Amino acid sequence: MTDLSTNIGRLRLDNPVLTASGTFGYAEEFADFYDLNRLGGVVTKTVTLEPRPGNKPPRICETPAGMINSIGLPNAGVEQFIAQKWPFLQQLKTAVIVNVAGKTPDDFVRAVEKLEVLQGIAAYELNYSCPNVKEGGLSFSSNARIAEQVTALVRAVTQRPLITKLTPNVTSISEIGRACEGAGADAVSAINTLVGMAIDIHTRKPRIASITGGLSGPAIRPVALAKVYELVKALTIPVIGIGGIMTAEDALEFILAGAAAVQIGTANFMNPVAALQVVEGLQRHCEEENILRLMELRGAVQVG
Amino acid sequence: MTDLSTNIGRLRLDNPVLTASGTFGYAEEFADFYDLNRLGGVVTKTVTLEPRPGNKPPRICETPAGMINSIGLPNAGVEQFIAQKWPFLQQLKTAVIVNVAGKTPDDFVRAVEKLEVLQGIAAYELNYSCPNVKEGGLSFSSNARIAEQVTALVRAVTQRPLITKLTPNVTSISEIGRACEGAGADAVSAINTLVGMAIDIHTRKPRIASITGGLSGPAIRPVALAKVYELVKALTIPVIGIGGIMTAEDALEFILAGAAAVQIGTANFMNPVAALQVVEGLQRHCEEENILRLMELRGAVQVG
Amino acid sequence: MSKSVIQVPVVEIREVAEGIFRLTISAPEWSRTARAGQFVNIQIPQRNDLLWRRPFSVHSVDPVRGTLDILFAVAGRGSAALSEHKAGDSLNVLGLLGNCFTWTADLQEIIIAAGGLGIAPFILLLQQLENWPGKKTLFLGFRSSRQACCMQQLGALGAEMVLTTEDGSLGHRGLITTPLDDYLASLDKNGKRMLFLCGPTPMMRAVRELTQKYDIPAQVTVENRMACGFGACVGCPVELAQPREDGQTYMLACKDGPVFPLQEIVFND
Amino acid sequence: MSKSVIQVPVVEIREVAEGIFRLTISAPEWSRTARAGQFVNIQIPQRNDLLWRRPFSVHSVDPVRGTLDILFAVAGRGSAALSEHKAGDSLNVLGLLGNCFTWTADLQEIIIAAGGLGIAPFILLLQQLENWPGKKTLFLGFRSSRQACCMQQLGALGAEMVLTTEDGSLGHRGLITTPLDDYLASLDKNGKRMLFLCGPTPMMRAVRELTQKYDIPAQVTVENRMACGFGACVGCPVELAQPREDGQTYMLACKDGPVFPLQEIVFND
Ligand SMILES: Cc1cc2nc3c(=O)[nH]c(=O)nc-3n(C[C@H](O)[C@H](O)[C@H](O)COP(=O)(O)OP(=O)(O)OC[C@H]3O[C@@H](n4cnc5c(N)ncnc54)[C@H](O)[C@@H]3O)c2cc1C
Ligand SMILES: Cc1cc2nc3c(=O)[nH]c(=O)nc-3n(C[C@H](O)[C@H](O)[C@H](O)COP(=O)(O)OP(=O)(O)OC[C@H]3O[C@@H](n4cnc5c(N)ncnc54)[C@H](O)[C@@H]3O)c2cc1C
Ligand SMILES: Cc1cc2nc3c(=O)[nH]c(=O)nc-3n(C[C@H](O)[C@H](O)[C@H](O)COP(=O)(O)O)c2cc1C
Ligand SMILES: Cc1cc2nc3c(=O)[nH]c(=O)nc-3n(C[C@H](O)[C@H](O)[C@H](O)COP(=O)(O)O)c2cc1C
Ligand code: FES
Ligand code: FES
Repeated sequence: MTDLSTNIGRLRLDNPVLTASGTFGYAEEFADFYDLNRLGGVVTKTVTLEPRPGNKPPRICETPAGMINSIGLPNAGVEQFIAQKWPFLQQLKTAVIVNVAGKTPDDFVRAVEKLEVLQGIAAYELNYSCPNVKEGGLSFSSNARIAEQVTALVRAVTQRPLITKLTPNVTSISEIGRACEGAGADAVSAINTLVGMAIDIHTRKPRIASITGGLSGPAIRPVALAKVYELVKALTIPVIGIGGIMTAEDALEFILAGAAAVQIGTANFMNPVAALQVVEGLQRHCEEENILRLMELRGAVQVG
Repeated sequence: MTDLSTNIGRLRLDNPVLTASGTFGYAEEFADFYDLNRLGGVVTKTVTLEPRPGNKPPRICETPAGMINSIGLPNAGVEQFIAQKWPFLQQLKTAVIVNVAGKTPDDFVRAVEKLEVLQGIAAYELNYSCPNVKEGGLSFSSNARIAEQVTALVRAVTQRPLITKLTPNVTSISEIGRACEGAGADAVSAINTLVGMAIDIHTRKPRIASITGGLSGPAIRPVALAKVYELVKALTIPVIGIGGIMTAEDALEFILAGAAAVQIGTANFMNPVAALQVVEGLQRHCEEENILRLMELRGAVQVG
Repeated sequence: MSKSVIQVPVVEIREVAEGIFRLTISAPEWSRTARAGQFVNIQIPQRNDLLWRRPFSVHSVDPVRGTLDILFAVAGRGSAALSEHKAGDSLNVLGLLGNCFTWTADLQEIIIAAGGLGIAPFILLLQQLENWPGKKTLFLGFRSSRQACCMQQLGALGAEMVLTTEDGSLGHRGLITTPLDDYLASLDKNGKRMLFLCGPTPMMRAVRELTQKYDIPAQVTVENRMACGFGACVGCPVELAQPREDGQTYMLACKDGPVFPLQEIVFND
Repeated sequence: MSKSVIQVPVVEIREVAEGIFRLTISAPEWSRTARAGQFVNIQIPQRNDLLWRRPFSVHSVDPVRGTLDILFAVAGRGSAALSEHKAGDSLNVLGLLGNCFTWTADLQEIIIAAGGLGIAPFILLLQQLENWPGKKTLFLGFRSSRQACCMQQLGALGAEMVLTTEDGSLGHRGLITTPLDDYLASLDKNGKRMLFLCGPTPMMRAVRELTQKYDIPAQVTVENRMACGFGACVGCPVELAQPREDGQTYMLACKDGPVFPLQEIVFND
């Protein structure tokens, strides 16, 4: 039997396949389709301190081999998360990673403090892509100094593994990654969506009410892979690869580039069993190629 | 008859459809397929001061709704350009824009100085994406200060319209755009390719010899449109939209977002008559919608 | 009912009116359990550039043959590719999704208002209502006779029918809202009735006004853009006219709907 | 010859060996002008996610019917989709592209070495050579008889043929290079000969060694990845063993090739 396990810092996963935040609900939505415990883990939809209604429709549109979304992180707030969503998540035997966002550094800290009482959270993933009103609309993730600050503040209130999720919309993702590493992050995950836009030429309106949104799906996979490869070279902590992964073959590209795990996002919409099929495909690939430990392939890309 | 004309600063074009540098050779390659004078203009492959051999193969690979290239700006140098390529280009009645790159600011200046002797160059497009060895591999285009400096130096040696071509691989493209505007650029064009990567999981080698390359094609269109929209809001000089434009409908998205012209890139490979079909499609659209001047649509996107 | 993804053969496909197709798939379980208003989400295999599945209402079922029909118009790239399928081709279908039209036992009459393809879910509804004792009245409008469909099926399903076409080529000339207005005006105020609605947005707006004017409770099915169809992407919000008690201002078309009380929602486009 | 894009019907498509198809298109002009080594670049309409056209050598022509054939293996997504075409389907084809095999009037013999699908361009070559007075010798290797094709066509084209399969299921057992080595060794040193080669990279390497050993001039056709096929993307470089006089180190497979002097180029993969 092939060993698919991997480690994200102190966190051991049975296999490297996670689901990406915001594309897997709070896992319950997928329970009809397969046994969720076959995943390496699930990452929840973003939880914020206060409830958020989400953005005006239309929130989504289809683009070539991709989609744009501007959902606006709707959620009932961390207290309702604990009351309504945690009971289901708690039953899972697979790793449950809670994704947290906030408008201010303090929002992050207070949300995590509330989550600390829950038994069984495997790790936190900090989503820095929420626009920060104070800093003039710049997202936390595009400024190394702020990313560092938030990471350090959250680090101070929890012992649990901390993953910081990075945006690709920056000149140097590794600069931000290094800042997070320096501030005590156990891993980084990348990438969040690329800023994108589409216009309906007939109505002359943007296809997304918020004008621009986040581009995801296979279209962005090459960008994601380049960013992951850059981060792997620049950091010593593990990198979790995200972006347009539809199949086990796609996941293998990220592992070969050095990712310790991957997240499946947009693929879950098209194919609700996509993440499970990636697990199965990785298993099959290892068997066919006589690979005993999948993680032997980590970083095995042959350059030069 | 609909008026498709547009102005890029002092440069008047019969229609807003240009071809993107590096995807249309020196125009001669397309002469078999249609009358090149039906285009708004052509942008040449990048010309550099000294000859360049180009990168090792493989230089290209296909990705979902896109492709990665790392051609390496092979060209015979500005003197051979003048001797071998200019005679054909000079005959064209459409605008000929010469795309120039260099490793140092001085390279740009000296290449442009040599081109100044030619009669009939409609404009220069400065390609800042060539890696700058001196500045530690950073491309000119990701640093506002250097972009400003190069633009100002070239501005000092020519009266001709100057277009600076911007990379999307930065935190703030409008910051770079503003620097170029401040230094005397007549227009900006955006976007150049996104940094991308792909790995062949069977050979475990990067699909491109230079490991990463530039992602282009429909996959990047939403990113390009968002960047163009950002630039249009931030600048007063015209913006030329580039990125994944395959059809007249795609071109209209950029014009609605505020682009004064567009460039057709990757589409030329799939469909050698793509650029002509965009011209024809824009014409048809105007006739169907009773639009007398296409540029009435410029920036007509309805937001809010 | 648990949701699932099935790979099923196309049993039959027919162009039943201009640009309108009825596609029959084999789906024994769903043919017994589907409720009017529910939908399926179909992968378009020919179009690998189309990321999303395409949602279609369950149109009718045949539990004996174990088949399920959808009725669809060629509206764009995905539906065009779907229309080129042949019997025997295999389709990847996600279902059954969404909620359904509901009614209480004490109703006297169900009034259906359907515009064009809006008829799609109501054949199944009338199948479900076959032995229902109350009155069933169907107001059905098409642009012209060329788009008219389902006439034969409707004949057998025992609803009183008022038919209009915009060009007068079939039934009354004009919009469905005119005879509907007259009909609602003619009803006694005390009867218990429910109106079910499906059609283009301008029609939904107009019928909403009528139901307000005559104070008739109504349910409508919406057709938002959907990336997933089962609540995972949160991309298909329907705005509530009044925030709920818990403060929520949006519901999800795919999960909380696609059927909503007509008065409770806002049409955004 | 000017290049053009044509929209043409598929006249015929046949699986001529395991996973190998011959596809005939209507192309009257090209059927008269195509030269062996040239290729066409075909859009794959079913696969909108595939950006690039797919290049295939001209396999044979029928100037009387006005048709042109390609011979192709199902190697991946595009060729798989192409193989599902039926007679009457329409294809968008870009051609004629590339250079061709060339020879001088004073040759005594043309030796052809083809591995597997490498036979594709040589049927047209033998058609061109039909009335050529010199000797034509064909060395043809397949993995096994299941992949063997073109036997019938070859029979009529008047070349002496040496056939090998790796498993011995047809012709001699082993690689084509063994009988080729023997044959080249047996030739007198003074005759004017030319070798034309097409096949997988290991075979091209091995044959290059033989042509060096026996000092026989040779031309080879290469199959680089191509985004455009006509010199626009500069994505298909072939490395030169020696830089040219003007300093150039690369040629373009699609424009300067796909046929190159075997000794002058480097195989990169
Ligand atoms: C719950 C539900 C049930 C539906 N039932 C039916 C049905 O029974 N019969 C039927 O013919 N259609 C039905 N539709 C609409 C159908 O899903 C769309 O017509 C179809 O997805 C269009 O896909 P396309 O690829 O052909 O068009 P595209 O090429 O994607 O788009 C063509 C045009 O249609 C618009 N469009 C695309 N998708 C949708 C959508 N989901 N809703 C509204 N507009 C859209 C686009 O913005 C564009 O303007 C239903 C939709 C939903 C959400
Ligand atoms: C000038 C020229 C002439 C050719 N003539 C023939 C011919 O007569 N018959 C024939 O069967 N094939 C021929 N080929 C090869 C043919 O073009 C490829 O097999 C085809 O493009 C593969 O497309 P696909 O979508 O099926 O495979 P993909 O799914 O794109 O790829 C499958 C595998 O093939 C590799 N590949 C893809 N494209 C090429 C390419 N252009 N060259 C080499 N490897 C590639 C990929 O890297 C991958 O490993 C020719 C190629 C060239 C450049
Ligand atoms: C509809 C949608 C909603 C998303 N919501 C969130 C979110 O709430 N929090 C977050 O960190 N990322 C969110 N993302 C980003 C994804 O987690 C992921 O980083 C991105 O989509 C790239 O991966 P993919 O191409 O596999 O989808 C969302 C993405 C999509 C498409
Ligand atoms: C094969 C290839 C070569 C290119 N070469 C150049 C170049 O020499 N100079 C340049 O400024 N841009 C070059 N580009 C970038 C294009 O001009 C264009 O900015 C980019 O491809 C985005 O447009 P598209 O998606 O329409 O191709 C090249 C792009 C491709 C695909
Ligand atoms: S379509 Fe995804 S939540 Fe409704
Ligand atoms: S394939 Fe584009 S230059 Fe050869």
